[in-house]
Amino acid sequence: MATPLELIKKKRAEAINRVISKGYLSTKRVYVGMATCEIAAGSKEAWDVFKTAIEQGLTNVYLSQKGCVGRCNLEPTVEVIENDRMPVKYGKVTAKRAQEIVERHLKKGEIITEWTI
Amino acid sequence: MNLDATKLSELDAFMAETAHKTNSHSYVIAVLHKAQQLFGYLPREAMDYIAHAMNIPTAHIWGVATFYHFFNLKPVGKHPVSVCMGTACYVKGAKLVLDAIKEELRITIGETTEDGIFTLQETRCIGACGLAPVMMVGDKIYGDITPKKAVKVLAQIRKETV
Amino acid sequence: MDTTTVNIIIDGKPYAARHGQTIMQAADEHGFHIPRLCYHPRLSIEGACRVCIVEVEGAKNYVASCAFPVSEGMKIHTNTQEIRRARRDIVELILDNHPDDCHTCERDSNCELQRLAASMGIRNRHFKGEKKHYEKDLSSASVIRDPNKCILCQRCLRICSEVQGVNALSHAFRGFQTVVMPAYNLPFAESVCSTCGQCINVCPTAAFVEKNCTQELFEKLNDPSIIKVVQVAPSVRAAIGEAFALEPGRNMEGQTAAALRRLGFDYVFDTQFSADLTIMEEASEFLERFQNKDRLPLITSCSSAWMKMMEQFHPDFIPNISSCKSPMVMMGTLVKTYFAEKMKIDPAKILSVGCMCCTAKKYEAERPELRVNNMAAVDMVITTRELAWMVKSAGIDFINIHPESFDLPLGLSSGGGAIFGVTGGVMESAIRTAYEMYTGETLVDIEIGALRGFSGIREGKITMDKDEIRVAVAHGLGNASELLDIVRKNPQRYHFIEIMGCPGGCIGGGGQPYAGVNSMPLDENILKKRAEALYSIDRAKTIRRSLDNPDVQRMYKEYLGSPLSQRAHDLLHTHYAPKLPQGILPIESTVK
Amino acid sequence: MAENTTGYRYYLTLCDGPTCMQKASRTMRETLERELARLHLSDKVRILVSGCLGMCQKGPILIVNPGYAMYGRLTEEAVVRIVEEHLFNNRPVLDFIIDEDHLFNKFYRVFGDVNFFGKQMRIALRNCGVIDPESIDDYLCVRGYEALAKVLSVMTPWEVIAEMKKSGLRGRGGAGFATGVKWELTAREKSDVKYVICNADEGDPGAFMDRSAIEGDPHTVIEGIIIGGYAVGARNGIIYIRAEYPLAIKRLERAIAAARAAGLLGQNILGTAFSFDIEIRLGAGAFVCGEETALMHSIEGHRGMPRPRPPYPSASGLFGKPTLINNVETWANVPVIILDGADWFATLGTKTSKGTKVFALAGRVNNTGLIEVPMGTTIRQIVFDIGGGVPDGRRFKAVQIGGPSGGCLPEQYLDTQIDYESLTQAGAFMGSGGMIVMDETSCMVNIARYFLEFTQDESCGKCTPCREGTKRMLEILTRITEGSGTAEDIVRLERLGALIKRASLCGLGQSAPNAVLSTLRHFREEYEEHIQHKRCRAGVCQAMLSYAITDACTGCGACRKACPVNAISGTQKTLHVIDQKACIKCNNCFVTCKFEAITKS
Repeated sequence: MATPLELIKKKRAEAINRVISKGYLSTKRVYVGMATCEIAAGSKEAWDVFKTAIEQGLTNVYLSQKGCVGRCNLEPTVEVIENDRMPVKYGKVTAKRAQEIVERHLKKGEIITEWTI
Repeated sequence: MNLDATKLSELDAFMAETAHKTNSHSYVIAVLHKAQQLFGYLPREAMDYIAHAMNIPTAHIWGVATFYHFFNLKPVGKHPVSVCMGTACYVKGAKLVLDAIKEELRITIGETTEDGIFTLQETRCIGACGLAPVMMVGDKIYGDITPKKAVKVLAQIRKETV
Repeated sequence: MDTTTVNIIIDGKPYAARHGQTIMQAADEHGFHIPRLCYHPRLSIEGACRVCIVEVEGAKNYVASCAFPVSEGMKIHTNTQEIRRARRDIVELILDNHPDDCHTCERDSNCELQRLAASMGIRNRHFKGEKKHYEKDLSSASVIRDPNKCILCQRCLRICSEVQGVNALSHAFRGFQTVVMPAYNLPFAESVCSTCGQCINVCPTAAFVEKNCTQELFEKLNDPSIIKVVQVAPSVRAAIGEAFALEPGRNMEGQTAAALRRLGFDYVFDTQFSADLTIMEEASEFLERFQNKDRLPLITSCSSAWMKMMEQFHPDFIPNISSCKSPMVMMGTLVKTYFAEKMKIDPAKILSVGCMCCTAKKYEAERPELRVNNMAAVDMVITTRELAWMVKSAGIDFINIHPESFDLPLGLSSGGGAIFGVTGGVMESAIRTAYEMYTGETLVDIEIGALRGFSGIREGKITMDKDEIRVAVAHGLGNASELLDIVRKNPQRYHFIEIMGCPGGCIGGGGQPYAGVNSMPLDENILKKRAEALYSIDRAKTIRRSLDNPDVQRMYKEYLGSPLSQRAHDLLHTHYAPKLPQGILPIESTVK
Repeated sequence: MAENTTGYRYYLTLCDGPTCMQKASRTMRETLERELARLHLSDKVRILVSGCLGMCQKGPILIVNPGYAMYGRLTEEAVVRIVEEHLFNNRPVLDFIIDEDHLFNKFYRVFGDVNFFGKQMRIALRNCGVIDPESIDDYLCVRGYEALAKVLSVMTPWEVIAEMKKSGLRGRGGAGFATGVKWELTAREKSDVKYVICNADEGDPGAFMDRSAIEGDPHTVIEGIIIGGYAVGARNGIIYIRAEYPLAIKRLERAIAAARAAGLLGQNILGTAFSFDIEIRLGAGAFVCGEETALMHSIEGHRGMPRPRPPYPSASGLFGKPTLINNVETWANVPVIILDGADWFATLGTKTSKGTKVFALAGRVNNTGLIEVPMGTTIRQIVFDIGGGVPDGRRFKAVQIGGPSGGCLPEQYLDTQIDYESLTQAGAFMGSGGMIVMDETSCMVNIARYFLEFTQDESCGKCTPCREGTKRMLEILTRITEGSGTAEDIVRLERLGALIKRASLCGLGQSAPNAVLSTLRHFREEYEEHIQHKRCRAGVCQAMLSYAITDACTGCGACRKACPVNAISGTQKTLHVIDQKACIKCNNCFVTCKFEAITKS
């Protein structure tokens, strides 16, 4: 019989596969902070913008929520991770800013430096 | 006052879930939470009902309900208004905001406006310290609030409600 | 019990303690009386007042000696300058939120807080500030609740829940706003309170007191147009001496009768007489049910706190309850009927006063179903405490007064009437009489040891002819509820049950004198002495069975006919009905 | 503050822990700087120095981001090659890369926010802001539940306890009782039923560590609790959490359900004989329920009032059964300790305090937020390096640590290290980790009053010193801030403070006077000023202020209109005047004036 360690390794492998099948290897991974504080600051609205964009055909983007990293005064925060590039973290991402991030960063690859943390 | 039968049966169902658990009496706080969720506050009739259903003396239920600040013993307005008095908010002037609201609504903490629209509450840190000072109306959080902004928001809500 | 010895050092000297003892228990045994306030030996440990703090070497903070267990080598300091000062500051803090009205307070000179403050030597007040302010609750017929006097020691709610099982009280709110109150802050009269008055007994201050009617009574005693009749319950004579600083257990029957006459009563009767009458009726009722195989067990009804509790908490037992009125009400009824007729007095002119060990009797006296010819059977009830105060107030030398007898025809009693005041006494009396009624023979061994003592529930057996009668006794309402649970599970287990609402029976009633300087309220040793006073009255009597009381016999012959006759039924029996709010009996450990 | 993350091509993190230092990490830095300059990379590469990364045996350590390449056992020659090949030619040097699968280090992969995060070290919060908290898959990907599997596969309960003891982990909720010892005491009790409780009743005003940890990574807490249950022989776990945290509750519920579905909770966990389950119980708004005996009373359905100890929960706790209680942060450390080892964990921090501590940094500081730093970090590093110092060019005055139970430390304590003993000695308290920075606009008397008002309001009312004493202290402080204090009031405060501290029943009462006592100790002159000169130097205590209008007034009339009591007069475009007698010091004019023409003194 499999030991718990063997079992958990199997579970991890399965989990990785599931995450990948959800599009984790997409070129751009977008993480939206969704803790109470972030939501209070408006991250739900930002999330909706990204979600809508994907539903409307934005491809190669993996959208996920995440907890609070602790940058209270800059919330809501959104992080964009691309392979081989320094991760970019945006602060105070309102719905409007989110829309621009979609247009400029996700679609055109431009890093909007004035909003980065 | 007669309690709404549908809500009561929902409460019954909730109590039935806890009844078979070990130490089932200990779920009284959870049941009170449920009752408040259903009735908006804890009517005496509801507490009485729970006391008899759970076989817990009424004085004890009363003692528990009055101990915890989360429980409302009086009906609450349509829009509960709370100002966060956590340290971050306090340092950034939450007290002034609270005073302005008190004056605007002509009620003090724990009271409900005559028209039943607002109930004023004081709350501990809600964890939105980055937005301090913070006011909550219902579930919605208003950050970086000033006395003036607060009054304006409330006026707007009142207009929409009436 | 763990008897391992633990060596401890108190104030620099070695002593032996037992494993599992608290510091306070160990210190008590060696002559250190650490000041205390919320502690009560009958109740759970709260550690709330912090008056009993001591220093323990190695502990960062002071420890509450009532709660902290001793351990090997423990070094305890009970009397350093620092700890004295800390205790003094704590008591001062209590005083700072307490009305400064000692001179006009009911508990003046009888107050544990006052004594404590005196022993602390508080001469200045440093921390004065806002005091709480609440309305007194005057709604109850028996007990007045004054939260302003409350120091939140929690004894009242502990006795109400842990000993009485009534749970009429709880803390409400918290912090500085904490108040002890009934559910929903409703008037006490609308609560499940049984009016037993044990909260008064254990309260260290005057947060609970009886509804005092001494001034009203004084006024009536001065009214020449009224015929003033009083009756005295058995337990009053066994305890009233304590209010005059006599040692507990002195029988003050004669002095009480004499003092009542000095106070202005025209007739002084003995509730023990009507106790004998109660036995005649109750024993007959029992035998009738037993022979007819009616509903059993029969449960006694003389304790009025128990009756109120029964109607609210145990209405399913109403068919089991003896229909006999309590001895006090039987007496009151006879005063306004038999006695009035005999003396050719207009009963409306009679003031019938009960002098009782009990606060619940005040409530009982107001029950509408107990009225007789549209008059109250008992117009007014005063407690032992109130009587003692009246005697003092009237300037009567209670201790040296020449003892006098009760008036006839309602003043002669058997020993069986006397022991009504102690738990088990009614049952013992009833058996003495029922045995003879049933078998036609006299019971030789008249003292029934199994029914005596203070354990919460006691059982006994007696064989009458060939029939075995199984009886049980419970005292304290908590034990009563426990006993009824046994009956619910096994209805055939007993034939006859005696229940008394207060610990120890009436001798521990809610109207008895406050504890003296060196004792705790409801101290079991004092209860034992009061009980012994009643047992010795019984032993001293030649007539020890109720049915041998010649005045009782005469009354049946002249007036009532026989026990359970129509007239007896009209005058001496009553009925019960479920009462609201319905009481809730929690299953163990749901209340703290 | 916004750091331009794209200005640098690489970020290097150089371990500066004592062992690495010894192993010449300082000379490494010099070499590094020299080599970078040689290849003209100095302005393209940013060097950060971190606290000990806990991999001392492989030190000195250098981490290159992005990409998270970790180089170990650095030599000068290695540094030269890393600069040339990796930083210049963009090709990692495989020879020196150490393959460390440490759990905590996940964090550095993601965050380029170096000023804020550079000095931090995330163990408890390692996954917060990194993974999707509502996905057990995400958690499994980062070695989630591997610690549990390890414990169940190769460790006996006693070995787990030994590991916890060896790690030196102490309770993160307050006084810092040794966690392993607590586990051992509970494990030793013989009982058919035992409980394991996670205290998530975080109630400090301005503290939200637990909420963040649960919202960001609920599975870590759950995994910790299960391991605790295994170690002490319990089958029942309870998470007691504030009802005010609906999202955290929801995430916990989801996480528990997911763990059950994955066979990680419930009967026969991971196919072993060990069964364990967790239920959530809600608090209802009572700060005192953070105290363990009060918390247990609350779970039992009673008023949350503490009781005297002993008996301790380990002997007689919830429902009278042996009970182990730890707080959220403590539990979150457990899986890391099991996987990365107690030896590693014990290298972090100071002699008496191991590992890291989470703080909620708030108040007058540029970067407010939630941080996790190694024990031993100084307050100065937190306030100035991580927090970015005091805004608006104001002067730092004090830092309040430990919430209502803690104390205020002045400037001269800035170099105090974060550990249990140092903080207590200085007059503060680790507490659950609130940290509030104050500048010259904060009045220390008012701050003390604020915290006391909180504890007074939250006092359960059971014991006399806390119930009555804090009320009197609050009255005295209120008088002082209102200008009617007397010299004896300070003596009274000290006398009451000492009494409440030593005579109260529970930790809430015992620590309630700390805010007052610490400010009296460090800022006594402010109290004296309030009393003797009726002066509040911070300009906070309204009663002592007087408002005046300066020449900067343009006569716009805005203040006149804002004044609720018509205390301001003046015609349009002329200097306005405040009637001092009528003024109620509401501050409205001060806020209203656009020209800074109103002063308060």
